[in-house]
Amino acid sequence: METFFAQLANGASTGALYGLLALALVFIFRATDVVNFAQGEMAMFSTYLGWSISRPLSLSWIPFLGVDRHLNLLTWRPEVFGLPLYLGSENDGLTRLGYLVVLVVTVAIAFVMGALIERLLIRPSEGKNLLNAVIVTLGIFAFLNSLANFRYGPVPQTYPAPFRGDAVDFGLFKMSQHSLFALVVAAVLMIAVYVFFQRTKLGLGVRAAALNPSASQLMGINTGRMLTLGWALAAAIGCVAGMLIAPALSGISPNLMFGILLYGFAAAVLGGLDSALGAVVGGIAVGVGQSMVVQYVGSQWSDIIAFGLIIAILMVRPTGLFGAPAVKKV
Amino acid sequence: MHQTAHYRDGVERFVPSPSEAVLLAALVLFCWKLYGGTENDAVAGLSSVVVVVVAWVVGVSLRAALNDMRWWLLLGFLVALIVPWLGANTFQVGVMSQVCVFALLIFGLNVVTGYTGQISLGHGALVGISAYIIAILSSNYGWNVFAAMTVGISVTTAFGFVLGIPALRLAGPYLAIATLAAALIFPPLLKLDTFEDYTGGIQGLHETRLSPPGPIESFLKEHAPSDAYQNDFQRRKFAEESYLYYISLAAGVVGLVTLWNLGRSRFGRAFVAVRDSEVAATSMGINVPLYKVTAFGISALYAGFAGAAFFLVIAFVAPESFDLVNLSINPLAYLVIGGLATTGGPVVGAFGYMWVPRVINKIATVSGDFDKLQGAMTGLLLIVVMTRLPQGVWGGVRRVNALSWQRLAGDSWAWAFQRSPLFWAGLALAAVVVVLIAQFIGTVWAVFALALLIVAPHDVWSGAGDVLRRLNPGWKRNASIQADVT
Amino acid sequence: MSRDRKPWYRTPWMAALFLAAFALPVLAVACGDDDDNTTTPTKAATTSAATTATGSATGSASASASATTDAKAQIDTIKGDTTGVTDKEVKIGSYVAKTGPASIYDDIEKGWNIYFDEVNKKGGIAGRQIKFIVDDDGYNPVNTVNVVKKLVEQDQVFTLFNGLGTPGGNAVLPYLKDAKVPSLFIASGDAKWGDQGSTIIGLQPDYVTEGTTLGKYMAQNYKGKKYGILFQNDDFGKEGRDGLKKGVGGALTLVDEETYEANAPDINAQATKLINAGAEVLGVFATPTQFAGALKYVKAQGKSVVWFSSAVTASSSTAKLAEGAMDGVFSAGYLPDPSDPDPIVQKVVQFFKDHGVANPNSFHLYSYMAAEHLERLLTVVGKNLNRESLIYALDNVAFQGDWKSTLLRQPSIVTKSDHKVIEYEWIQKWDEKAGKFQYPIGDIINSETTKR
Amino acid sequence: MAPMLEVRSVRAAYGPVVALREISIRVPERSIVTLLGANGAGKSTTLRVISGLMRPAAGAVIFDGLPIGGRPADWVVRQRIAHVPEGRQIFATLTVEENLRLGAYTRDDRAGIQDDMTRVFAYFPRLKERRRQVAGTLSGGEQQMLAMGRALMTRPRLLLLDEPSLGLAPLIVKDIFRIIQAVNEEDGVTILLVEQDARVALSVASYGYVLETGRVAVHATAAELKANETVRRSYLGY
Repeated sequence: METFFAQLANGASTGALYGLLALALVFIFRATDVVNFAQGEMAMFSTYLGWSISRPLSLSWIPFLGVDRHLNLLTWRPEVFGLPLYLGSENDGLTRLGYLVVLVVTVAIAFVMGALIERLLIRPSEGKNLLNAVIVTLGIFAFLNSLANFRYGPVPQTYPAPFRGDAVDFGLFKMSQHSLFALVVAAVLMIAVYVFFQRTKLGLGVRAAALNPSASQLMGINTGRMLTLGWALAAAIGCVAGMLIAPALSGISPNLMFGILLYGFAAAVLGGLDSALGAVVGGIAVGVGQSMVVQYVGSQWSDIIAFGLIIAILMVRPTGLFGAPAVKKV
Repeated sequence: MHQTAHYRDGVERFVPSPSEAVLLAALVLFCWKLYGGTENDAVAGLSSVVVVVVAWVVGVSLRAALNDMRWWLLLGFLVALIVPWLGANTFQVGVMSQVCVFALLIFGLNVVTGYTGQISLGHGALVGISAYIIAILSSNYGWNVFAAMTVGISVTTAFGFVLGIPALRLAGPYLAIATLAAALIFPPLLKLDTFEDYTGGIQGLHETRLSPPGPIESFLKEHAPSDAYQNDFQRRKFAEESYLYYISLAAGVVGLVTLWNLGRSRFGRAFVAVRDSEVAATSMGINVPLYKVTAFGISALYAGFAGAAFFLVIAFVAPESFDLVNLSINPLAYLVIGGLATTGGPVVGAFGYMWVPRVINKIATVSGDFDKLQGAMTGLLLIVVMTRLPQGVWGGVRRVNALSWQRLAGDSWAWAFQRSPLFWAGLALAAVVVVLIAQFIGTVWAVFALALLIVAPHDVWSGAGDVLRRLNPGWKRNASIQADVT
Repeated sequence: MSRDRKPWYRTPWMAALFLAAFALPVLAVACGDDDDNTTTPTKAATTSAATTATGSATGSASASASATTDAKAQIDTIKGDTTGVTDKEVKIGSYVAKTGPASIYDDIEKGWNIYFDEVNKKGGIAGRQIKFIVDDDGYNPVNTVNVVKKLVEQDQVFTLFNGLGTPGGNAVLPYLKDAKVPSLFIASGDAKWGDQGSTIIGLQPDYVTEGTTLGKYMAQNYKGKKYGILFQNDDFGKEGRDGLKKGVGGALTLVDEETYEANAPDINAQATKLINAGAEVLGVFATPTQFAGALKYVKAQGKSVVWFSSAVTASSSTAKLAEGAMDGVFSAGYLPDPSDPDPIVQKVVQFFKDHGVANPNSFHLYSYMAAEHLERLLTVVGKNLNRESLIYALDNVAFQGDWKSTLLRQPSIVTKSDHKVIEYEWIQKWDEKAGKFQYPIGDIINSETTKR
Repeated sequence: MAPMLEVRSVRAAYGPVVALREISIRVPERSIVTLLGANGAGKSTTLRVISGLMRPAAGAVIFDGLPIGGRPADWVVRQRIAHVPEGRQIFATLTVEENLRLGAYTRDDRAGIQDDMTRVFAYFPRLKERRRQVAGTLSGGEQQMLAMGRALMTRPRLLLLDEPSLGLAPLIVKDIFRIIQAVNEEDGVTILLVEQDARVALSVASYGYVLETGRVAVHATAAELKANETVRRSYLGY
């Protein structure tokens, strides 16, 4: 029984990572109808940007600031009148405020990156064959992967995580703080995405723009802006995913997402490409399924059964577990 | 985006947009950075300008010359026949054989994705099944290779029908991922302990390559070009590679002709009807499920032939050979680049599939700095082709085909003269700024920025034009062309 | 026509977007430049490390000259295939993975390029400049076939050197034998490279030897305990597993063996299964990221288990990724780690630092060792370089036990009947506090004693 | 008095196919004006040019003294011009209520939106019954009502209606035209109506334009058009 729960917890932790990336895939599919093969690499690249801003920052090139030493955002301990402005510090000097700053800046960069990618690369192929946009995302995939390899080198680098203390003991199983954090973030993002699409006017506009651009324009929706927003937000979600995946998988490397992306796709499709809930549930289902196959069937069968099951489930439910049934277009 | 102007005669004409001008500038800059040594900067920069200008002129002339496609087909076939004597070495002949192999695979993808509109990412597994069955039968059981091929291709076709079953229920991305899952299951299956005795597990299976029958061998050896093939080993290789090349070529040509016929047959029209609207197709009396599964079956037939040819040419199968990117995703990408639902597109795609990585590798290894940027260059190429030529290379060729040389040349000149001196000054200034930025931010970011510039949509540049127009109200935008638009 | 609509690029939010786009590269350039791994050539002056390295190699060669005078004299008389060789230059080809999942090994190629640049600057070997033609195969055997055919048929290289990986090596094996092109010091630990004749040889100790070494140590020190094996589902993992089982014999009870695919994000489920099944000792044949992940995971679960890992994961960079969880882990090894304070090792590390490598890693040390082997061989052959004299020198002169690579413990030995170059492994243990490996623990094990 | 909407010598083309050669139309405030003509005469294209779905190649469109020709559709909507396009173009996978909320996308006044929603439901009680239903499952008539209701949610001053009667049963057509008239009279919305069924159109309109191959062939008051020999023969069928 202990083994079962240990595998359950372990599968859920890995699955949360799949779910996070799947969430970004679902977001972009819902907002733009594009299956984005570059999602993983966009996440990887923005995570690398986060890595580079979390390194000691040389400020000596700003003469008037009078700073001629390195500033490390992660260990930055600002104080006002002796009162610490930072949240608790951790073993290797990381402060959570520093982490938060890095996170916010990185997500902002990813947001801009996503917007620019849509404007400059995806826009020209819009309104054509849907495969065109998919091939463009494949191009972005190759481009970003190679650029990261060129800029940062192929060797993995350690990545900061906000919670890295002892594992939390639930009695039946133990889970590392980081895994719990990832699960919580996945759940929060899932709810946020759901609320965005179902409860906000902007989300409704984004959905409408993806469904029928010209009718949306007649409703006063700037469809181009909606598509840009869709890519930007998906990139931001992907960036959060990347920043949680990197420390969970012992560091960041240009090939960080090779494995995750495929399982992320599987998770998104399993849950239904248009369902935020489906993405996270699908991710956890894939993760737990793999763990269970390893435990009770045999590890050689892990991929075979995982992907075989996905085909089988799709045959029964063609739009995934939580996806809306397809409307046949005449 | 191209600025395409519609003239009164209804012909769509190609007018280079400002972003294309920037593309040229970017190319010059890129070549300059690429070849840039300390002493030869000026020479290298100048020569790259010359190269770009020559390429531009050649391109304009080619458009005109490509007017009649039949001549090109005939010429192409004749050239294909003498490829072994054109190549400088056996390696190049071998690559041309593989062009035929992967053309077969891409033909198959074209049937299922191009004509019928069902995205399949599982074709790598089909090629693998075919190649593996042939390998197992011929090396483990000592079958005759051609007998093994018959079995391999038949079984693969059957598997194709099975792979088509999800297409009955699934659509779009769901089908893509389901077929992708099928491709992902294949390599771990090969490695299972249960099958290891047959499949050779991770070590894979070798096969001695097919050598030409005696008379053919001696003929080929005798007629090998003597300057390239001096010793006996090289001549033997020449005979072997040429023999395999002709077999692959024959398969490829048969594939091409059948694809061409298929495209115009009742089947082909039914496939297209299914792709365009299933409801409409049903109402026309087309049995949609039957045709969908048949499309997968036919496509698997091609993939089976590709697997057989793959086995002959590579003579080695291992689980790692059938990875997702190389045999499932890349062929699809190059199919779209070549041109979906056309006959010529897959041929262009197959050439691209084999030669683009080699050419890019050549460019990348000119300077040690760039060897890791091969992927970036490939990615950039995909993006540029897809955004500039949405119908693929073949679609682009078709489109410019109708235009005459004089008009095109005239347009280009007219375009150049319509720009004000201010425009050219601005362009020069922009080039200088880009160079300065490149110096300041370093190569990676320069490449990144250039990539963005190259694929930037037209209105980014016309936006810059708008700003200039504000400053210079007398300057009319494309005055004469606008007036022509009806 | 009125064109007074306000386009998107002139809206404030788009302006902000573009501003940010320009700020982004500047920001990224400003940060994180201090210690990345890019190898920008600094054109530093020639270093003492290279001088000593080449010096010692030639020195030991001349010292042993008397023992092999006959054989040495023989080399100059052999006639043979001189493809790729001129008086001024020798072309050497290699297939490596600059892209794809195995691109992590790219530093190896970078390393021997640096080494031979230095050799070339000093006049090359026997008056010939060493010219490398290196092609990327992305670790896909189909590509390897194409790349090797290109190197042999188009570039006409003299020999292949240090080609990466088993699948690729397998794919081109019959072709290279048929074409009679040597493929020297293949960068793969598959046991098969020991019995492919003289023209095709591996370099590092094979994975079976590695497994056996680990297994023997386990048998001596953990007798009667339960153990499990966790391995990558490829040649590396499977041979390691076979060796480990052989080394253990019946001394420990095998609980279970688990495998994983190379693209798996983590191997925690497998580790959990083995440990919960009662394994007290774990033998792991995995790649660094997955191994480090498993170490962290098991530590966080509060389980204690004795780890034994392959030399592939035995490096200070893996320890860094494991964030402290690698303390006390045993591994096999035959090459020191850059963290080793040994002055000889530090000299080599300094050599790479002087040539623009900010953080030399274990791949750089490996490349240095591989390059020394090639240099030794070419030096021994001398003026009369052709494929036959090369193979003759390889079998009879160059590695007769009188020459040792700077970084290795034992001389490399190659004879007509023995084509395994490095044949020993030691057991080492990572000491987190000291930040280095303790080694050798116990005896250095020779594969002569572990031959299949 | 200057008309509310003026279309001045507009030309437009789909690629090489010329759709509008020379169109000039004036729509006075609070009136119902109809565009008549055969298929391909350029009626829908005229509406598309006005609402910004299509850019004119030449000419001008003036709304309340403001040039709107060539502006993007989402901007034109904000000037309170609503367009019920050909084929209704409702969002099939969204619910009826979400469709209506999208109609009010440009507005921020919660109370006003709620008011208008009530008003739309008053016009079309059927929609109220089905407010939680997915729009794709509605019948043709209900979809037309939804499309009109959605347009009314923008609180338009000018409503462009493209073939509201297409494919509907006569009873429902009658119902819809009753509502069109009500919208015009009670809410003071100016209406530009494109219709194939000239008899119905002229029964509500005060002025009409007859288009032929991208040109205005005849324009006159509804009464005059009804009396016109050619118009009667070609479009009214008696």
